[in-house]
Amino acid sequence: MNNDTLIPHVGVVTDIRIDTPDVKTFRVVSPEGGKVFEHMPGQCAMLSIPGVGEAMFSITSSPTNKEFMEFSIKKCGCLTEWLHAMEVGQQITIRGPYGNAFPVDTELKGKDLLFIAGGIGLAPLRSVINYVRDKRGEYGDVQIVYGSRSKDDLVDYKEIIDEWMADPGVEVDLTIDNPQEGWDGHVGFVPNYVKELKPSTNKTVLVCGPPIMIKFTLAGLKELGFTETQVYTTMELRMKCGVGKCGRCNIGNKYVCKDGPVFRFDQLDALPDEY
Amino acid sequence: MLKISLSRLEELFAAIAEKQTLYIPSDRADGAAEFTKWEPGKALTQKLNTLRSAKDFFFPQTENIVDFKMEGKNIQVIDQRSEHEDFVIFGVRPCDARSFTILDKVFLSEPVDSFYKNRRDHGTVVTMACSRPAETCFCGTFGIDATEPEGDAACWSDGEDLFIKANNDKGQAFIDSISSLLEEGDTAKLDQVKAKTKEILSRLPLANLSTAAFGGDTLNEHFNSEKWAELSESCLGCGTCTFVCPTCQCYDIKDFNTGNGIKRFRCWDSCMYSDFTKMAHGNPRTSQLERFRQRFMHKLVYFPANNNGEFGCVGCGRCLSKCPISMNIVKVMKALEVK
Amino acid sequence: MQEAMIKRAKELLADGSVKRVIGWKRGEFAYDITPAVFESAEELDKDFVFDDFTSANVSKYLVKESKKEGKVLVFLKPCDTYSLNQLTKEHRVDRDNIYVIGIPGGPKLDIEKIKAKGITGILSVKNDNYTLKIDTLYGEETMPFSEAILDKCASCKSKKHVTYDELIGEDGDVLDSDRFDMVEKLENMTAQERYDFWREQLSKCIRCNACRNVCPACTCEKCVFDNPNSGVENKAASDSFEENMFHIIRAFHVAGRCTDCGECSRVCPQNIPLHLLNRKFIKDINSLYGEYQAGADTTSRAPLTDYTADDCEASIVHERGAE
Amino acid sequence: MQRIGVFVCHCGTNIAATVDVKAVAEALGHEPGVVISQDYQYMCSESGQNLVKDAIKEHDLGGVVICSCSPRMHENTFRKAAASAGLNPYLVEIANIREQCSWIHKDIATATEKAIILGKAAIAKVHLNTPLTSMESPVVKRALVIGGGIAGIQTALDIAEAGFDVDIVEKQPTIGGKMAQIDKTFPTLDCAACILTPKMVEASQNEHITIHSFSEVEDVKGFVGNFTVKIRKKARYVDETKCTGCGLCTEKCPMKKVPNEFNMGLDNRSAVYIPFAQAVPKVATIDPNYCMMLKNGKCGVCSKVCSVGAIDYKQQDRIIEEKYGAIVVATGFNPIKLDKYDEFAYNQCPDVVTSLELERLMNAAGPNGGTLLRPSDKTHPHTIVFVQCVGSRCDDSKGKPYCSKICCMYTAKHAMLIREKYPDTEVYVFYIDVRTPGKNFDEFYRRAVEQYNVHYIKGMVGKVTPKSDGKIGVQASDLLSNEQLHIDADMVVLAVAIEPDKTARPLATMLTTQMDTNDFFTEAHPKLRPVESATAGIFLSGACQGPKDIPETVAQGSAAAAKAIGLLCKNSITCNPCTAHSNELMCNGCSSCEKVCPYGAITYIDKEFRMPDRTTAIRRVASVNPAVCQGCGACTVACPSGAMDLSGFSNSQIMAEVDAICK
Amino acid sequence: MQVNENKEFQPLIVAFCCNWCSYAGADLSGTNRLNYPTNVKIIRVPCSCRVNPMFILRAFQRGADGVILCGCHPGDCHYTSGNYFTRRRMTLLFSMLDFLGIERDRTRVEWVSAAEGAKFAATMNEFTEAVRKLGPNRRLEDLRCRKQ
Repeated sequence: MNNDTLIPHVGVVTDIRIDTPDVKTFRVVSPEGGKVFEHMPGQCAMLSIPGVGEAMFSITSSPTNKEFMEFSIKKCGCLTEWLHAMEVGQQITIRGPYGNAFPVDTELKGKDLLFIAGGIGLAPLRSVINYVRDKRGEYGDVQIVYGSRSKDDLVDYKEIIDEWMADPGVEVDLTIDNPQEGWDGHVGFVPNYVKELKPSTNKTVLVCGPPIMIKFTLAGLKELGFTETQVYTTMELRMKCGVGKCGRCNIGNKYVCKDGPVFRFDQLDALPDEY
Repeated sequence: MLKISLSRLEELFAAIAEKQTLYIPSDRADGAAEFTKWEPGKALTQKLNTLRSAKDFFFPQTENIVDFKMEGKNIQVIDQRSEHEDFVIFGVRPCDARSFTILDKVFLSEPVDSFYKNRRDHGTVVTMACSRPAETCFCGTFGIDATEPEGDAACWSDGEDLFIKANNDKGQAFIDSISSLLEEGDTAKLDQVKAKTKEILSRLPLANLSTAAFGGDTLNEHFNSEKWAELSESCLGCGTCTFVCPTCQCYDIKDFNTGNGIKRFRCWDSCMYSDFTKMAHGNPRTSQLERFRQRFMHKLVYFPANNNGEFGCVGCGRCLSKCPISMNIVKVMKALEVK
Repeated sequence: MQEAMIKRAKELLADGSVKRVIGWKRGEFAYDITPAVFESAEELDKDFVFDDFTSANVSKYLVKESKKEGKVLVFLKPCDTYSLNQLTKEHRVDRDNIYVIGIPGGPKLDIEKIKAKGITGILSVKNDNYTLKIDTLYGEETMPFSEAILDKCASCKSKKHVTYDELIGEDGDVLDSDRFDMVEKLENMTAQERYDFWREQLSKCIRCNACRNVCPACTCEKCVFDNPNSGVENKAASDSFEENMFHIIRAFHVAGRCTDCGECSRVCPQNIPLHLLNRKFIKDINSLYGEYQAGADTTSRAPLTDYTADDCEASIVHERGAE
Repeated sequence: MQRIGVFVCHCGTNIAATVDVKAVAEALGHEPGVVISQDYQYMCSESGQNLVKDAIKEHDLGGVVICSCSPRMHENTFRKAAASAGLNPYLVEIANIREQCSWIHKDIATATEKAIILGKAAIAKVHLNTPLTSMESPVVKRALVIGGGIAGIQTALDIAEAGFDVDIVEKQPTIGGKMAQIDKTFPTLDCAACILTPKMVEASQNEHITIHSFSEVEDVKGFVGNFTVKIRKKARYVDETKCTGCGLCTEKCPMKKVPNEFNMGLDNRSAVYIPFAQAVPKVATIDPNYCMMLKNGKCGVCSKVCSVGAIDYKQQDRIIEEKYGAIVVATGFNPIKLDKYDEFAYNQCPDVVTSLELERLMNAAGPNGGTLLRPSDKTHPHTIVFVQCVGSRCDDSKGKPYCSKICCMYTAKHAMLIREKYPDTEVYVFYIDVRTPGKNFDEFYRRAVEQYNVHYIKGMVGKVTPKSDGKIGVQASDLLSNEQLHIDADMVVLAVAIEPDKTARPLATMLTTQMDTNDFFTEAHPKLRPVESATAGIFLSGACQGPKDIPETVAQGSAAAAKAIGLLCKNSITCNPCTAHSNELMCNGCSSCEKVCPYGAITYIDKEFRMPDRTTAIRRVASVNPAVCQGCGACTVACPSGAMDLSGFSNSQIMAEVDAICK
Repeated sequence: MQVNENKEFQPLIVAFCCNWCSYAGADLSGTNRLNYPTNVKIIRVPCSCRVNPMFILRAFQRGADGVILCGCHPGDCHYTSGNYFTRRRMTLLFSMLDFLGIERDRTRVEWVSAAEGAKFAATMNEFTEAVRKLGPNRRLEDLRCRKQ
């Protein structure tokens, strides 16, 4: 009998990185070594500890990474608490990849890219950022605006400093919500920071973060002259099957797990206001 | 057309059951009809339709997906699937036969659901045309002709004989397997029965119910209708409509710890349930209005939007007779079609 | 009766004593009546109905409706008033925000019983001096009214309204009913027979939750069966155990609180006689701890939150006659 | 997933002889979450505890399971050890593999298997344990003593001595209790009044003691350290603050035919009365059942004669409310009613008396001024028969199953006193056994037999029949000589069983303390905590806990005082953190839990909530006072929605244990 | 010598014991070395009234063949009234299980005081035998949990 997407693979957690007080990044490989499956930036996978739960997480590593997949996971419920309690060597189950991806090979190709992320919202974008960095020649300028509550809540801080900022073709603008000792960077909310930075409107924008941040960022972008067709985001809803069949993650007739999670804002606008 | 005398039904069933498991609708102790495994002596019901739909055959209420064994840090994934045995469902009504087409669009679209496909591949659907539709029937609304059923093979009764015809190869193979019992028969009387049924169908109280006001392009209009509040206000939020519905296919995936391993199973779920879309951080459909709207929008708008205009309802009328508070898709359609 | 009810409802809406009316709304057919909230005279005139099919107990809607702004008028049959009292006792409704008009009770009709006679294509049902004249697509049919009575009405326990603000029509009395007959019959069977009986019944359950969601005693903010942390959460019976468990726990949770309104059995799409489980508890409570009718008042202590020092021991179950 | 350490105790050979402890440690080491599993000779020893402490630190344990003796034995030991290593003490669970495994099983294989299962259950539970923190609750530095007999007085005096305020609530108009009615005390034969009344006076004069006489406890709320008690001060129609106790009113009161309860109804008193000369407080009380002024408004003599204007016919019962940190119950005893003992002719013949009546008959302040006379004809009795165990040690429903304990000694005292004062009197004592344990008790009894020639006869009195000549026929059997005896007696004295006061049962309900089937208060532990009730902050003094003589009563009174003082000395007390708590989001506010809570720990509040559908609603929800809750869990089952759960014994924890056991 | 080769059915008995009386009673039977079968596994609860009918069903689901609930004697509850509620709850629950055709002898309530070690052991012996006679729990088990 053919493989069924509902039947998961086993993955081994080979590395656990503590990013922030409530975010950890898990490195997952197949028990035989290597990646469990291939994916495109923006796609997700269903991770599970049998008996505890199963949930959808975006794959934060870039497809260009040929050795492993990574998941940055924020502690916010029963399953994530278990995941956070794991130790290296623990096996989990994993199935996917699910959903569409950011159109890295089509619409984004050759474009100047502006990434805007808040908090754990960096996780899905990190996959794209590293993908683009690895295929630097295929894209235009890369600007990353990233903010969080505090310095300690910036996910992937080390990678940002050591790799992204060191990358000559990448501009990184960090901000935190409130002043903090040891922080001499920008202070303020992401949407305002974006407005202050006045990015050029020929950029294509990829935004991810808390709903309220997305809302104000989009408004700010529009003020700056961006149109909705230039802005992409990625969504999260209750998902069970991951393949658009179980019936819960739809917004209107679109299933987030299958037709999403990546949407362009003009597409979202056509859908009923259910999220 | 090939036929067999109704008096020889038992013989026919015995012949089918000899080769594969046969399910027929028959009366149970409380008078309701349900599909049961045929055994000698079990008679076909005289009821119009079964209380539950026939979707269980392909999409059972609960089914094991996969087992896990946990040992220390290790997980063993145990695929429990095996080829399903061949079976025949005899006497499926035209509405329920159409529901399989609808379910196919969900489960057989990529990625194919192997559990559903396994059962579907091994099941032969033998339908039975209607001759005494009930007041709750409105299959015609969805373009179903109750006198010309779909399915792998179709049957008709003219009161004396059972006529049978294949609709596809699987149906033909089925007929071939019982051909020794069949003989060629005259359909003149059957045509009269069909004509009479058609006449009754045209007089059904819901005969004029139309889907004209619905479909994929009516999304925003209906989604934002003010009528949902009134329609949904007495909804109990139970899953009766969902579970008797032949096309509802929402499911949940759950784990059960047996003490010696984890069984992952899937079971029917209902979008009417308050925790259907609940997740760790919030619930996008918190009110019964939103959940109620989802169910009917799905059948009347979203499904056709994604499936070339095909609606997610077959007009079997089960929800009409089973809803504890008698709210149903007909009332919803009639309320929404008024501008 | 229907006219009198509409008239009174309109008066109370007009003089501002109530803001909303809970009653029944006519449907597509003769029998498919939906409980509804009416807010204007026009709505009442258009859709309000009270007839032989208005059997739904609307008291549970008061949990939500009585907490809204403005008083709500509700028409309650005698059996429904027990439910309201029980809800009042458990602080689930705001009784001060409810105006109850007591209306005569059944017997109400069960469309399933008419259909069970093979009558189909039903276009109208008329009660002609206790003979039902049923117009169908296949000609007119008749049957005695008495044979189409809802089970819950056939074993009616009371025609007395235990709470009301005004009455339309006469008040009745508590009745001597034969409602425990079937329970007794089962008690007299052997354990194997009882087991077989319930296995056949409960295996029909499709866990649609209609019984729970219609039950006026099941008003929990979060039902244990929906709560992943309760340890008994379950959505569909994967094993016969789960079929049993759901119904045992549900019956236990409403034990001493169930007014025996009969809605659970009425709405069960699989015709499971669920009320027998509740009645078993009621019968046991009556015989072991003294007669108790949930909802008869709003102050008495429920049997399971009460005790006496000389209650019988649990071993009484073992000492009972038939095995 | 917690990191769990498992420690299996050998308990010398107590466990290791029947359970293969190494195998248990090995098997449990494979359970999920277990990072260390080891066995040790004596886990409770200091080095055993150190093993646990070190492992907690070394392995960063989040839970500890000790497979050892009963948790009733060493749970606290290991909790303390964990706490000292920085682990919350409530993350320790005990698997009882000694009392409930090794000691009851013989087969090593099956016992080991069972021990492993018990260990797994404890591991399953500890995975779900949550750190619990005990609450501190302040202590009101005031005690209440209920009952003003010698037990209550002694307790109050001792507590006052330690400098704490203490109130005595006495339902009679005076304190003193039964001891005030007693003539002489055994084994010293000193006068009861002479030793009691100074204590009564001392109590009344102590600045720390407040006496609420003629008062009863009406309601008790709260919990250890913080009780709120309502006391009903019954109307005595005399202003206590004005009355000087001169007694003029009692002399002048025209209604003099009231049975005098102090003298056991053997004489009469007036309607306005002072129970006895040394009463404390010495204040008159009007008996409304007999006072003509109160009954029909005609009389008013007492009011006229009272020079200080203390009489107040309009006085009403008053309810006062006080807060206390500790409560001592000293409700005492009463002789049982003899209605069911027709064979002793008590109701027919006035010369058949109870021992307490005899005390009054022999007392100088009694009806006969201390001369022993038959109540019927006021003649000297010459033959007196004492019947022992009337209603005590009964196996039928008429009497009490227990020994009343004091009867043997007071009967010896009575017999001796009578023989001493009236040597011409023959005294017979019918007994089943003579029980005289106690300092100088047996010597005392032997004196009665040997020195005073009291006739002790082992046997039961079958029937007592009043005769027409005034004699009383006593039919009895002598079990030693095996013959039937017929004695013509002048008086028969019944050593009647004693029982707890009738007010004790309702009081126990108010105090939520336990009682045995005889209505004696149950001590927290029969040996180790004999003066505490199981309910924290409630102590037991005197005969309310069981039959006692005076020295025992006084000793227990002081012991209860010591316990109460121990409590009052603390500024705050640590509460049991294993209490119930309600998940407000799931609570229906239905009041089921409140109805089954024996402590009144649950109240309801109307609270505003943000509902899931983004509206706000005011909902009635239960709220548990953790300082009051004792953690029984009755509410958790009464709650239909499962909103109520119990810390330390949560639904999920218990189900995890069930699962592990049934695996 | 052969080790016990007796193949008789070994029922699994779950005993819920209240902390104050019955658990102490069980301890006492241990202290006095009074034997009862290893089939009995005790779960400590603060009071018999803590035992939710769900726990009893859970035990049966997971493979218990008998469930016994032990508490203080009525009137002696450490919490005054807990066991009175237990008594009503369990009477009704057991009656319902009986009504559903579940064997009566699979469930029991017994009052065992802290002093009744002998009674505890005797009760467990007796109950285990009664359940052994009934054979495995088949009417209220969950097949998924059946041990292979």
